[in-house]
Amino acid sequence: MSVVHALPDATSGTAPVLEARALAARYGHVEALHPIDLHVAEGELVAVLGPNGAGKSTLLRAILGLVSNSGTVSLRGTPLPRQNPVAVASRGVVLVPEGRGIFGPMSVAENLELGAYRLRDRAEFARRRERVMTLFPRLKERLTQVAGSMSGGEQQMLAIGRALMAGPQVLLLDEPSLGLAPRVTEEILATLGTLNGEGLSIILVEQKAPLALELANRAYLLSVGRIVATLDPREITSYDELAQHYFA
Amino acid sequence: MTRLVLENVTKRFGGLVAVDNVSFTVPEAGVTAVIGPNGAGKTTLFSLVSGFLTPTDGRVLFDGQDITGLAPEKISARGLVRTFQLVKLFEDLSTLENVKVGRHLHTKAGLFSAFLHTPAARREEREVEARARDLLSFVGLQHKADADASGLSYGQQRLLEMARALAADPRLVLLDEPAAGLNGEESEALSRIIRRIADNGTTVLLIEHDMTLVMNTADRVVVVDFGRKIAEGTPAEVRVNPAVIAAYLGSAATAKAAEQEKLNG
Amino acid sequence: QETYKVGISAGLTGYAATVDRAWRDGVELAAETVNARGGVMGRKIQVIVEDNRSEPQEAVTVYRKMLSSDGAQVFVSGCVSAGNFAAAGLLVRAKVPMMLCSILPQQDAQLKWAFSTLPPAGFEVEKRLEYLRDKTQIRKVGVLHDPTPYANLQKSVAEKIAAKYGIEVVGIEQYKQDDADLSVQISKMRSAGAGAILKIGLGGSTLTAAKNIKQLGADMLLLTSLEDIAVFKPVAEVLGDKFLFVAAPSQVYDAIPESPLKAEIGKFLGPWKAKYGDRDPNWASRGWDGLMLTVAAIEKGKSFEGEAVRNAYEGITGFQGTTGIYNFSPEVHQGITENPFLIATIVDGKIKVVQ
Amino acid sequence: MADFSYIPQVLVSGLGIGCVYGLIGIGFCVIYNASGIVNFAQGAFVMLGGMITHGLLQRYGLPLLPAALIAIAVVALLGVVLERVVVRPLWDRKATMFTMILATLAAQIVIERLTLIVGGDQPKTLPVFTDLPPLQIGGVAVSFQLLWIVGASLLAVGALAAFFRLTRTGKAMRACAINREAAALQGIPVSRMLAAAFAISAGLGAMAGILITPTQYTAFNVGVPFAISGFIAAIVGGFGRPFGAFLGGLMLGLVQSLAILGFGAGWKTVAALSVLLLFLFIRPSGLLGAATK
Amino acid sequence: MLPYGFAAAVVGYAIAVGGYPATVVGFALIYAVFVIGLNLFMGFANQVSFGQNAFAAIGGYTSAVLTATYEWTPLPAMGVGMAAALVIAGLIGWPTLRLKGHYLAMGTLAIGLIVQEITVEWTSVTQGYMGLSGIPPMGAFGFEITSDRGQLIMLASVVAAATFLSARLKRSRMGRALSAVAGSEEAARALGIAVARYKLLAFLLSAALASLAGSLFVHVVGFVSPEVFGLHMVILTFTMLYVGGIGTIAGPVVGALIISLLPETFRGFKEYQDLAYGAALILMLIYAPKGLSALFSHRRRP
Ligand SMILES: Nc1ncnc2c1ncn2[C@@H]1O[C@H](COP(=O)(O)OP(=O)(O)OP(=O)(O)O)[C@@H](O)[C@H]1O
Ligand SMILES: Nc1ncnc2c1ncn2[C@@H]1O[C@H](COP(=O)(O)OP(=O)(O)OP(=O)(O)O)[C@@H](O)[C@H]1O
Ligand SMILES: [Mg+2]
Ligand SMILES: [Mg+2]
Repeated sequence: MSVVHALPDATSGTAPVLEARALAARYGHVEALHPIDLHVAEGELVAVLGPNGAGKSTLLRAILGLVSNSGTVSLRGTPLPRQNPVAVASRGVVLVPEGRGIFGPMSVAENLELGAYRLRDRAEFARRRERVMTLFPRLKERLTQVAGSMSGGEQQMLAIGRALMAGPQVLLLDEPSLGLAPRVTEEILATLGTLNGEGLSIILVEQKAPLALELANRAYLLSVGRIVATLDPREITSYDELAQHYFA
Repeated sequence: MTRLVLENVTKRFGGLVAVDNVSFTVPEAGVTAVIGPNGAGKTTLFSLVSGFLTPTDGRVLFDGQDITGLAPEKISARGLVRTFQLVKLFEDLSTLENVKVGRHLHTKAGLFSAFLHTPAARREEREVEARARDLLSFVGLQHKADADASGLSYGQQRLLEMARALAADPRLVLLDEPAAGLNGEESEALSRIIRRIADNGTTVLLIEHDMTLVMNTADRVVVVDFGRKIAEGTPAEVRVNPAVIAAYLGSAATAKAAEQEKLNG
Repeated sequence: QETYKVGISAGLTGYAATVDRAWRDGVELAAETVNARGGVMGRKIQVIVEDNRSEPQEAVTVYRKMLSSDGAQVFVSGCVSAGNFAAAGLLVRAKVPMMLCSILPQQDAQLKWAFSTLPPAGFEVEKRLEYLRDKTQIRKVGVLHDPTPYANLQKSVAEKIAAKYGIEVVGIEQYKQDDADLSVQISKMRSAGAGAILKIGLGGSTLTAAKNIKQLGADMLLLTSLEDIAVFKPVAEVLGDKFLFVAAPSQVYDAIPESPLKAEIGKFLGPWKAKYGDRDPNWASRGWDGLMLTVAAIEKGKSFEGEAVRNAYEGITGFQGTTGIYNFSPEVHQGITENPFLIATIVDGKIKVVQ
Repeated sequence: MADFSYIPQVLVSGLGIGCVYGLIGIGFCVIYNASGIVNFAQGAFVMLGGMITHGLLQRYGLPLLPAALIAIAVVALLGVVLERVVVRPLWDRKATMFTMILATLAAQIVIERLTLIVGGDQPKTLPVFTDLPPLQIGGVAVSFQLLWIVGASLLAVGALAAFFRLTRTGKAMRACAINREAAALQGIPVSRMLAAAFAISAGLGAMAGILITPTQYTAFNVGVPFAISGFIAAIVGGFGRPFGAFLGGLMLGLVQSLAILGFGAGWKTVAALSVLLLFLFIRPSGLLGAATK
Repeated sequence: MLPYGFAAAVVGYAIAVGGYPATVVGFALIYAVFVIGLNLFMGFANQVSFGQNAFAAIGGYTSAVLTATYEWTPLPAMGVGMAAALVIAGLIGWPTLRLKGHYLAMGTLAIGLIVQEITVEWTSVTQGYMGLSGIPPMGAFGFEITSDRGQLIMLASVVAAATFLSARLKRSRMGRALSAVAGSEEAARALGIAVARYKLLAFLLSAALASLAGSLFVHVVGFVSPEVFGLHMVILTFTMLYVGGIGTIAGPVVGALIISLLPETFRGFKEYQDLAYGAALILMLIYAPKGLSALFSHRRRP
């Protein structure tokens, strides 16, 4: 297996959709993410892997500006405001957070509607909604149910569906398979593959490394707040090899 | 010996039948897993057993005694302790203190011994502290002992919840998706931990979507779908059950699980 | 030059605010007047005011501050009875007397050091009953009062003496100062046959009562106890000549005949009007009396010393104040002994005395 | 000899004052729905509505309607100021709900004192909107102002329900209260929503003040008693539900009136609150069930 | 240690100087007793009570009536007051504490308003707004504490003892159970903690301290009337709790002292005193959202 540090993009030549430079984040006095560089090219699916507490979630939160951070993040060359998640989200950088963040007391339909909060176009709204219903038929059955009373997996579907409603430029997912049944995991990851195939750029934090690597164009390996390796999934042949990296 | 018996347990939420006439038994020894699609009613089942919900119908027997409809704290006092799918930690307490709370049932210092700081109370505190540290090491969180629970990563929080439940020395522990958020390696480690819990005499009833973990850890598997029990048996039996594959595993996943097992040797 | 320090514990905020602000202004005006003519026995008067928020605990604090930090030698304090009672013990220990706008403490030891400008509770009630007997056919009344001690006293008097005026009290109802609606009480008294309501208590509730009477379309007179005229103006706009009130002489200066009383009020009203224009003079004139009584006591006892001033207060008799004649004695610490009040109404924005 | 014909009249009085409590309670619900904050400066907004309108009528001789509209606008603006200056800094520091409640109480003190300094301590009132003798319905007098109050309350309740259930902005506001961070992740301008909620609720409070002042008096210090009654109304109605708050207010008003009748005004709080407490034990989720959970 | 040093310095100064500072600090210490109790319920167990003033009123009036009207000595009167407060707290708490959130707020607010009204209306016993005077100072066995200094020392000892005990409580098994209730009732129950019982216990302890504070007040001032235990007290003590630092050990004392001293420092502002106070309060809440005693110490809350 080879670890390539300056791996060419899947679509080399084009400017990255999202690029972070010297991005670092801290909780109080503790630096949970040391300055890192990272990018996603147009239409790329990048996986972020790493053990518990490595800083994966922190990385995504730092991109959105949800934790106090330093460094720059730019979207198609334009710097994103720091520490202003509303502005970042409005530009189309959409995060499906760890723990899902659904609006529990509201209905499924309302949750979806709020995903498209910034969209004014009714036809486009209907189209996106249709798309989400096709991807997650379970949501269609439960449109009027109070979202908080749905099962864990159903809530995860809703969270992803809601994010898709926003029509993201880049989709960031924090462990989307968390709590999902194997079949649904498979389906959701397949869906992400499809979306990616249609040109959506994605950063995927995932603990189920084999599944993620199957989809990814590239993978970052995070450990104790640092990128320790950038991997080419095609060259990883065995799960054991990857595991060695985890505990390196 | 059977630890837990469910007899025709049913739970309705308005029109929705979340658990539909489910019966099964959990033997004293070993690990039993409950699997099934999202929304099948697994967590609801746990809530019914642990007293957080009252069954619409049916009975739950724990060590031969009817515990249906008892308050959760009464049930846990009898030695049946659960964890939550969506972690519920005491966020203002440190990791260590979270585990210490778990010792509540096995300590007895009251108001006056607290005020007076009696030698007995002090001895008890020392025991609690030692036990809590052991448990943190057991799940691999000793390095986070003094951190705020809210500052743990997701995976760490799940481990902490498990340690806290174990601190209560339960006879039966219900673990709701303990491996969620753990990677392959970590979930393998968890599998060993769970085995050790069972070997130490605590019955484990477990909900999990991580099939590798279930296959490697569980002695018996109960499969539910749409609130009903659709299959029951050893992991090997269940894995090849066509109904289970269709409803839950999906063909590709089954194939992959098998493949991974091979990879892992 | 040494000054004579007069403390005021007043409820500048809280329920007593309207009364106590006016009281304070009256005391200060009197002090300015006395100082302008050279002070008392060669000393200028210095007034120290602290806000007790109309609360007893705060009153203890401010009394304590004025006593120990500011060196107040006498208190001419406002109408917050509970506050004055709470601090009474302190004053006894410090041997400092107080001249109050409120009712007097009940403990003998404390009563010894406390004096009041407040007329006996019966006076305001008597005047109103007199008016009803002499000028109307109404023989059934309701009494509407708040739970303050002075209102409670007045209520008990009304109950006791109404019969003497050939009048029956058909309903006694209470309200709370911040009640937003009094129409239940009013309906109840109306259906008991009351043709008039004697309202006892201060503040905006009078306005609420008037509004409620009108909303109920009730044909009743509203006779209220002493209060700031500014409160009464909007009430009169609602009820017109169905609204009558107890007036102090200073409030109807123009209507009273030439007399020593009028002359004394005149001395006060001059500077008052110059400084405050049309503002109601009633409570302020009492404050003026409070300070003037103190000055008189000092001059009489020829001493600034607390105990001497206290003794001198007890010796003041026939003192012409703006509210009436004050006669104190060792037994009587509430100096007004003759009823100085009138009944008035407001017609076209002008106050008119009717009795 | 006892004449009980006044009982229907008393019930009408109870409904009247109940509407007032309800109207104030509704204001609490708006901010709560949009932020999870209980704003105890709400009483100050009610007070300001009446006081400012009075000032505009008295000092500038404006007619009632424009005066009322200006007053509502000014108070709404003040709501935004309160949010910007007091609530937002706390919100950004993730202060607990009670810290925010206390801060709004402190703001209430400041507003009250400023009003005292500017407007004096004398009680004031407003003319009734329709100066006609009360309607007599079966021997029961119903004043026109009461009809105004009932009408406006129902209108406010309806409009708010539509706003929170049907409009995108309304739903976004609710989302902010439920999970601020997740709302931000949807691109919902969380802080603007919060400001808007304060504006709406302050404006509603002012409207309540303007509607009810003609039936009574207003002064710099009427805010707190109003706020307490409104707060109780909101709780009885299952906090966060405007219509519930309205019903809660009616219930409080009725029970109080009957209590005055039965035990005298002295014991009305004891009687009314005991009844409401019993009611809550029997129906712990309020009249309509709590809004959330 | 810093918060305790601050408290000791303030109390020491008041004892040395006497007079007006002694009065202000004396009241602050009485409030501190109350707030320590409030902290057990609201800080340790994360519950809400708007009605603790009721228990202060019960304690205060029982003390006042038994000593002034029936000529008991203060200590047994206080004991009876505390017992009465506990009984009422039990009767209220047992059903109310099963309710959640706003209903608990409503229930406690109601009990506060109800007791307040009773103190006003039950005139044959309480004298209503007239108030009760002639309450003897604190003392026992024929010895009375009448001097400022004596009273301050007595109050400071009570506060020190209450603080010490609440610190012990917090670090004990019970304290942990309360923290668990505060963190997640469901998780607490899953670990066998009888949530309702612990809430009730915290409520009772806090009622007992409120009652004690009420009794101390009447014996120190010698007078009581209904305004003393009004809604004003609720707001004031909440402010003390939050400004001092809810859930901390030193917070209640620091908060009580600061919030009592603050308006006095603004007294010179006259008409603007309350404005300054309100503004200062808002600033403190904004810049020390976890309370002043948390500012003092960087140590993580235990
Ligand atoms: N709110 C917080 N306060 C303090 N420390 C935190 C906080 N959140 C996370 N941390 C710490 O930062 C580090 C990175 O956490 P993060 O949640 O990013 O990990 P992760 O890689 O997402 O792990 P997991 O796979 O378990 O979700 C961990 O050591 C964690 O303890
Ligand atoms: N309180 C409730 N009210 C209404 N419906 C509910 C409630 N709780 C659960 N449900 C529904 O009952 C069904 C079973 O939910 P449950 O949480 O038990 O599923 P689960 O098997 O644990 O699923 P998962 O694997 O996704 O966690 C779901 O469809 C859920 O939406
Ligand atoms: Mg994570
Ligand atoms: Mg589940």
